[in-house]
Amino acid sequence: MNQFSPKTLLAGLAVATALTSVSAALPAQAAELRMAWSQDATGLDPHKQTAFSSLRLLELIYEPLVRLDADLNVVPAIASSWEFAEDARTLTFTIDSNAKFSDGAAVTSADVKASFERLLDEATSAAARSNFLSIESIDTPDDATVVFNLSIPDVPILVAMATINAAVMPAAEIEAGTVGTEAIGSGPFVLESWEPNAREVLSANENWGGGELAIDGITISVLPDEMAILASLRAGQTDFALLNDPLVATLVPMEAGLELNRVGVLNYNVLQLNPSRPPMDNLLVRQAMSCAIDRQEIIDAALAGEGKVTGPLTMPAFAQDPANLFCYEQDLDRAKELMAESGVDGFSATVIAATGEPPVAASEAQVLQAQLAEIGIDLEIEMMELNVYVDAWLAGDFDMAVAQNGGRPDPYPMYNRYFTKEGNLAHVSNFPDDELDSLMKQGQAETDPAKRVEIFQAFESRLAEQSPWLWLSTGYSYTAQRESVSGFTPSPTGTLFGLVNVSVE
Amino acid sequence: MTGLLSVRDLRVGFGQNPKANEVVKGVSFDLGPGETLGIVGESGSGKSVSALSINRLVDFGGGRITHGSIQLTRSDGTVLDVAKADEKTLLGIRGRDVGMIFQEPMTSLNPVHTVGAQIEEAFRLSKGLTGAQAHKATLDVLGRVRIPDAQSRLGYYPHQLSGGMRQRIMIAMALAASPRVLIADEPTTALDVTVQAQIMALLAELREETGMAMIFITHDIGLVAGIADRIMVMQNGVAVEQGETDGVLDNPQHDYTRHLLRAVPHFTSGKAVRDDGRRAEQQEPIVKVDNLVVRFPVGKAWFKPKGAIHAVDGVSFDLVPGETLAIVGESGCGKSTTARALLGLNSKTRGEIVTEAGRSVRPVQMVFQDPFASLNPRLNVEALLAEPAIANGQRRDDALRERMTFLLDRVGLPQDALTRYPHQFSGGQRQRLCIARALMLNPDVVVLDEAVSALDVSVQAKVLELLVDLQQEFGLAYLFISHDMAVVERIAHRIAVMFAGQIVELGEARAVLSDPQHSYTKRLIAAVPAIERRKQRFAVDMTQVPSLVRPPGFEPSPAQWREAGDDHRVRVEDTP
Amino acid sequence: MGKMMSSLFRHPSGRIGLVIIGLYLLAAILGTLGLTPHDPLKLFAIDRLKAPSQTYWFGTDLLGRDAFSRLMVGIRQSMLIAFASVAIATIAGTIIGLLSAWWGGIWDGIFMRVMDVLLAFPAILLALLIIAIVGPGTMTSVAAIAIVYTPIFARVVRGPALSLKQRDFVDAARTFGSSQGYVLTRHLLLNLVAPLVVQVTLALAWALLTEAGLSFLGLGTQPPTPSLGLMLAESRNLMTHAPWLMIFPAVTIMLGILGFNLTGDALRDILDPRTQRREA
Amino acid sequence: MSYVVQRLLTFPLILLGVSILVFVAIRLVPGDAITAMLGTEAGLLTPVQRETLAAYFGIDQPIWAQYLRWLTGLFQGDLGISSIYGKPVLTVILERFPLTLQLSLMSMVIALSVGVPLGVLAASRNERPSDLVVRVLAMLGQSTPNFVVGILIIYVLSVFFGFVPAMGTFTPLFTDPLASIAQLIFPAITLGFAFAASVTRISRSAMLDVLSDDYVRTARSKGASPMSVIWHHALPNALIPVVTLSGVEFGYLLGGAVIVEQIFALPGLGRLVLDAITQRDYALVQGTVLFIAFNFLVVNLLVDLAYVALDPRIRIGRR
Repeated sequence: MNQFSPKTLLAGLAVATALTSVSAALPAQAAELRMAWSQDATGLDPHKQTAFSSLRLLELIYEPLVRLDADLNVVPAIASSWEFAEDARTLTFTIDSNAKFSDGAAVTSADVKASFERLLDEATSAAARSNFLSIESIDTPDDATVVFNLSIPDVPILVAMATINAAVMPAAEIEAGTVGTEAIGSGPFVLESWEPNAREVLSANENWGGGELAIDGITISVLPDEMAILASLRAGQTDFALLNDPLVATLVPMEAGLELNRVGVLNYNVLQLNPSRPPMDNLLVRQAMSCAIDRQEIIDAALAGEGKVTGPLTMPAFAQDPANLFCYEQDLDRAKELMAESGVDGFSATVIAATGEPPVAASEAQVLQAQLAEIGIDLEIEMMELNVYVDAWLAGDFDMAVAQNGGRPDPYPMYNRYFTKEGNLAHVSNFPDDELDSLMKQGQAETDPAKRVEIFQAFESRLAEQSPWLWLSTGYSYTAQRESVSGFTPSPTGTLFGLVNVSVE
Repeated sequence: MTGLLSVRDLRVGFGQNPKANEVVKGVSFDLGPGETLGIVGESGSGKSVSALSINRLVDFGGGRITHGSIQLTRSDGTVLDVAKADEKTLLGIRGRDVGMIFQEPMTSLNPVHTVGAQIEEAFRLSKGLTGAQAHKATLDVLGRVRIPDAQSRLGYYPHQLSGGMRQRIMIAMALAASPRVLIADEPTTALDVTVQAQIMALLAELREETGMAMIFITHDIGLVAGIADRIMVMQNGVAVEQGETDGVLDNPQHDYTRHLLRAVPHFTSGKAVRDDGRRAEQQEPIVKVDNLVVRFPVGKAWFKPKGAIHAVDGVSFDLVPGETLAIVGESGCGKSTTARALLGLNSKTRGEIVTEAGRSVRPVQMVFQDPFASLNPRLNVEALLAEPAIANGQRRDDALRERMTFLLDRVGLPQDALTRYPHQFSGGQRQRLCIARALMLNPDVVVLDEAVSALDVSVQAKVLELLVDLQQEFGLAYLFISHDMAVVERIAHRIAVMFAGQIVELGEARAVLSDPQHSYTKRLIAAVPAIERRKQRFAVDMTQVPSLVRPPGFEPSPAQWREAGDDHRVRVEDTP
Repeated sequence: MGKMMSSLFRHPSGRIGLVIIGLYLLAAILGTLGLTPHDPLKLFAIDRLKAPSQTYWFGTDLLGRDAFSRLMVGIRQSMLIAFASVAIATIAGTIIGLLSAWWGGIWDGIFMRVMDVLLAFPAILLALLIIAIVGPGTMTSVAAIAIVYTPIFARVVRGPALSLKQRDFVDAARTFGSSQGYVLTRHLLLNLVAPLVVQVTLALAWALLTEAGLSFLGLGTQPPTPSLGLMLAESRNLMTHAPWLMIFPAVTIMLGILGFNLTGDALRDILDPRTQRREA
Repeated sequence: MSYVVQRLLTFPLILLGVSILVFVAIRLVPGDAITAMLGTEAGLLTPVQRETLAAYFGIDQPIWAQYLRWLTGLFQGDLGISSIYGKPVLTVILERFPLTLQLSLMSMVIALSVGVPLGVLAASRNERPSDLVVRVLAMLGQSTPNFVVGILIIYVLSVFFGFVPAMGTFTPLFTDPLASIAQLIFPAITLGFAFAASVTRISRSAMLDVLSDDYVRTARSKGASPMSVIWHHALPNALIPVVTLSGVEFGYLLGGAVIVEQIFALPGLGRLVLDAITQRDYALVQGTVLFIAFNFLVVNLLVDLAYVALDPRIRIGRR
């Protein structure tokens, strides 16, 4: 779900410095970090889990071949270096000699091959499988090198590998089938114990290839009510916490002794329309709606100002300034003109949203309802329990849907599922469009980064102009910590990998 | 002799403004040591409130002594004005100087403590006895009140004992503190006649033994004649007459006392029997009951029942139009069950009930004992009276309304009663309402199950007169169920005496009352309090009411009858 | 009915209870008719999270809507849910309780076992499941609360009905041959009014509490129509930002429940047969 | 004791009813375990992938087959495997139950130790100021939603006292009694607040009834002191309705106080079922609901037995 593309793809290739262990000066006595979050992981199998909360935990236990740094550049993880062939149809990785699993065994090419074979095997029902369909075969010339032979030129695959869903696990574990229960990974921490929906205890993994940690373990408590997390931070019972609700996050800076880390994320808030259902099949109506809404006011009201207006592309490398996208400034007169032109003088529809997921969904729906009423659109809000919402969303069974979808560093894996003819979720967007489909295909094959940016910016402009969806804003990921905690670097992907450099007085 | 207790101009009021609504309006009387004062009056006369003022229990009932003094001479000779005493000193006199027993044996003992514990508490409070001493004292006081095998009874709980037994426990508890004066507030009203006789005998005997004074409160002037040295008659909070027992009974001065002595039914062993209806031989009976048996299973329903209560075991009688048959007996003898079986309210196990097709579709109607319970509080009189008619298909039309007003007038109720609700009537008026309702369908037979027992004595008299008039006017047959011999004497043409589910004596009223044959009938009549039998020595005997639970398959021996007169039959008794 | 109202007004706690419920009903009616200081659904974009002031008596919420107007509509919504669910529970519970007491035997067994099943089922979970199946919203809240409360009503009715069945005036009705329907309605039902009325007021208080609880879990009334519970839940994370957003709905809920409880207590004293008998 | 046997016979019947109700209800809820686990990514699954997952969750067979399999397992005490925990459902429940049990017991202790004395005080000082104060307090107690009380407690504690009860996990009583009690004392007060209010009102009205009974008048006529009238004569009789109420309320609490567990972040039964429903862990939902229902029936039976123990009229028949 969270694959990322490098800022400059080929430039990264040249950088192959093996990261030797980074040993910052060790504090005298390594303490234990007490952490809290409101939603707990729902499973331990990195290939199968997709929920944000699960990924946050697994990113500390497992490691993929490569990783993304805070600026979304592909950096080494298990693989110390990698190389794309000229025709981008073979990709070779060299494994870092220090990379070891938590049980001490070294990570070998056999483990990488076994892991990817498990990923591609339909029986595993790995959600990320659709991103690696281009892998034809995997060769392991020696323990330290792995060669991927691709059926078609697939540049974004490297970024796709930089996610925990493509984690490498010991071949032995795969045979034994204990991947879901025994969490043996090569990540910075080892899972000592897990009481679902109550607590996780992690200890530092001495065998970690990335070097010595400043803390000797983390205990994560699950506090479902975020105000309780705030109270716990304030009372010093918790050192570090992950927060979802922007309203609670804005309270942190006001507390003495607490700091808020805030970083823009790639996930985007969107109002998905359903172009297969009249009158939304009429382009003019969709455009009128895009002009009618005031995106900044939605941010100010529903997100308490915690967000910024965005077009379809949320990653800095590709995104255009929203101002020059179609109708990103609220223009009621133009909206009314378009509505008049479309021959539809207002209609009523229902918009679905999931209760509490994201926390601001209900407020967004109500603000949109008020704004769209200005041009005669009578919206009825239907709040749903999360899974009931997902069921309806997957079936495309809605007029409109307030959603928060995951973003990617590379536009291809982000939108190929929705806006390509054979995309898995084409029936969710209900917007088959040849031009968008061909732009997507070109982007996948094009190796020159400058050209890829051009292609995807054209893709973005068309999406804004066609408005199958109304892209609204991107939010932030929040973590709060006490003064005694230092060294954490937040990342746009929302990963907590930054905890490896954290130290506690 | 120095007075033990002298009450001067006592006034007691209730509510926020006690002075405004006084219940006792200036009562004065004296009580010497060892003397017994009988206070007689109907409900609302203030007799109980006066008694409850002597140990100031009236304060807990929301009453306040507004005026007057109660001089009590305590055992150590000091004189205390109870009316002015504070709660702490009152604690001292309650129990030690002034003991008390109450009317309702069912609720006057604490259900969650054993009988023994409650008596020991009395000893602990008054005499400071504890542990073994209190236990021994309790045992011997139980013996004094004639409770058989006292040792095992100690561990019993109140609900395991009969009414009479519980009243003995109450007396034992009062005796524990050997009070100088015992106040008995209608102690036997809730008991059967024979049990009442035993309690009265016990009280007389204990009074001799301890020499304690006693204030005996009752509504039954006959009862007080047997025990009181002096009598005080109260009406509406005022003592209308007071004096030596013989003086008050033989030449009553106040007309209310005369009313109590004459108008109110008193048992005269058959002299006051009705003489208006001779049973003509050839008249066909309107109701015939032949060998009626009613049994209730005991034990688990789906397992084999462990036995059955033989409530009614082979009862036969018949009823001729215009005639009143009274069934008399003590509680548990099966008289009510028989009546209810006649109406189909209890399903009969065996035997036939044959009712001739009379004037109306429902020839047999019933009047219940408790006027409060037999009228639906939520319906007004018109709806109540209309119910029988509607149940049988008549419409609420003018004809029906006309019949209602006619009957209301006939039973002596005001015309505007139709729109009012039951709680706006007195007990007597409500019973008249029930009678009117029973007559709505113009029945041939009316079953009266203890119809007047719940009423005040003077009201009882008026209702009985009404019943007799209605019987003559409409040619009704009455089946009159009662435990009160005085009432039965006034209304019955023929009497059936029931004991343990069987009729033991049946016949013309005068014969049965003046010349009882069966041993139980004799005992029953002997136990009835009567004005002539003053200061009579009651023999204290302890026969218990036999239990009606029989093992499965048990059948009573067939009845043999002995003719003791042309219309007077007696059941032959197995044991002499 | 009039008689009950006048004696209710004389009763000390009854008077306060009636005044509160009166205010509640007034607010609900005005709310329904839209006679509120501001349009409860209109977003005053510039006036977000304003403290109580002249223009906005109870301040404004996160989206800039007037809290006082929303409170009035909220009262209507909560009262609607409370009254509707309790009405259903009363009718269903009374019928089941009455028939089960009147028929007795196996019918009594079957009805009571079904009621036991509903009672044994954890109340809030039964509500969750119903809401999850049908989807949150006003009608589902009503159904959930009604289903959870029906067994309680059935038991409250069955007890007194059993004792009424033994009363003499029911026997008397049998001797007249009154029809089963007549006895059930005129004799049993009419005399069950007292315990029922008391239970209804307590049920209303409980329903308000439950609606608030469901909304807190996000399962009660759905935006944008506010209910008291929803306003409370929405203000949860703004507790320090804007305390007034929590205080006013919380106090209103407490006041409403207090009103119902006070009236319930007063009714119990007035309708209690024991007190009636003493008056006679 | 045949009464107890009779009641026990009804248990299986009721539990069967509950099992059918929960089994059908949870399956009627849209969105199955797959959507619960994968969320929107479930759309990317190929048919083959979806079938393997359905088999893993055991939701591929027809509904009655699933019920039969579950029921037969039930008789051997096997409630099935929870898909969230990967452990037998019974083990998961027994891990979470001590918290709910201890919390319910503590709330009841608080409720009774506060409610009964206040009720008795109010009854003995009927219509005087202290009676009015107690009645208003009890009324307020019953009108406050417990989550408002909870939120306020947490806010006040953390802001003014810089302390907050231990959250996240539960320290069992036997490992560290002090910490365990300290952790649950505030949630117990939150739950006990309304519970105490209703106990106060019930004890007050029960005491008032009993004080107007005849045997209290008899006790006074024996010269019993006001204290012994209240505590020795009146209270034992007034306790019967109090026991019934607190027993039923305790039965409800055993079902887990979802909201209070949510606010105080306590892993009790309430949250266990809520999470199980959210993640569509059918076996866990069914197992927990049955467990809670069973507890409810046992507690009700205990209440009836307490009733019999307290009231000799029921304990010992006529003779």
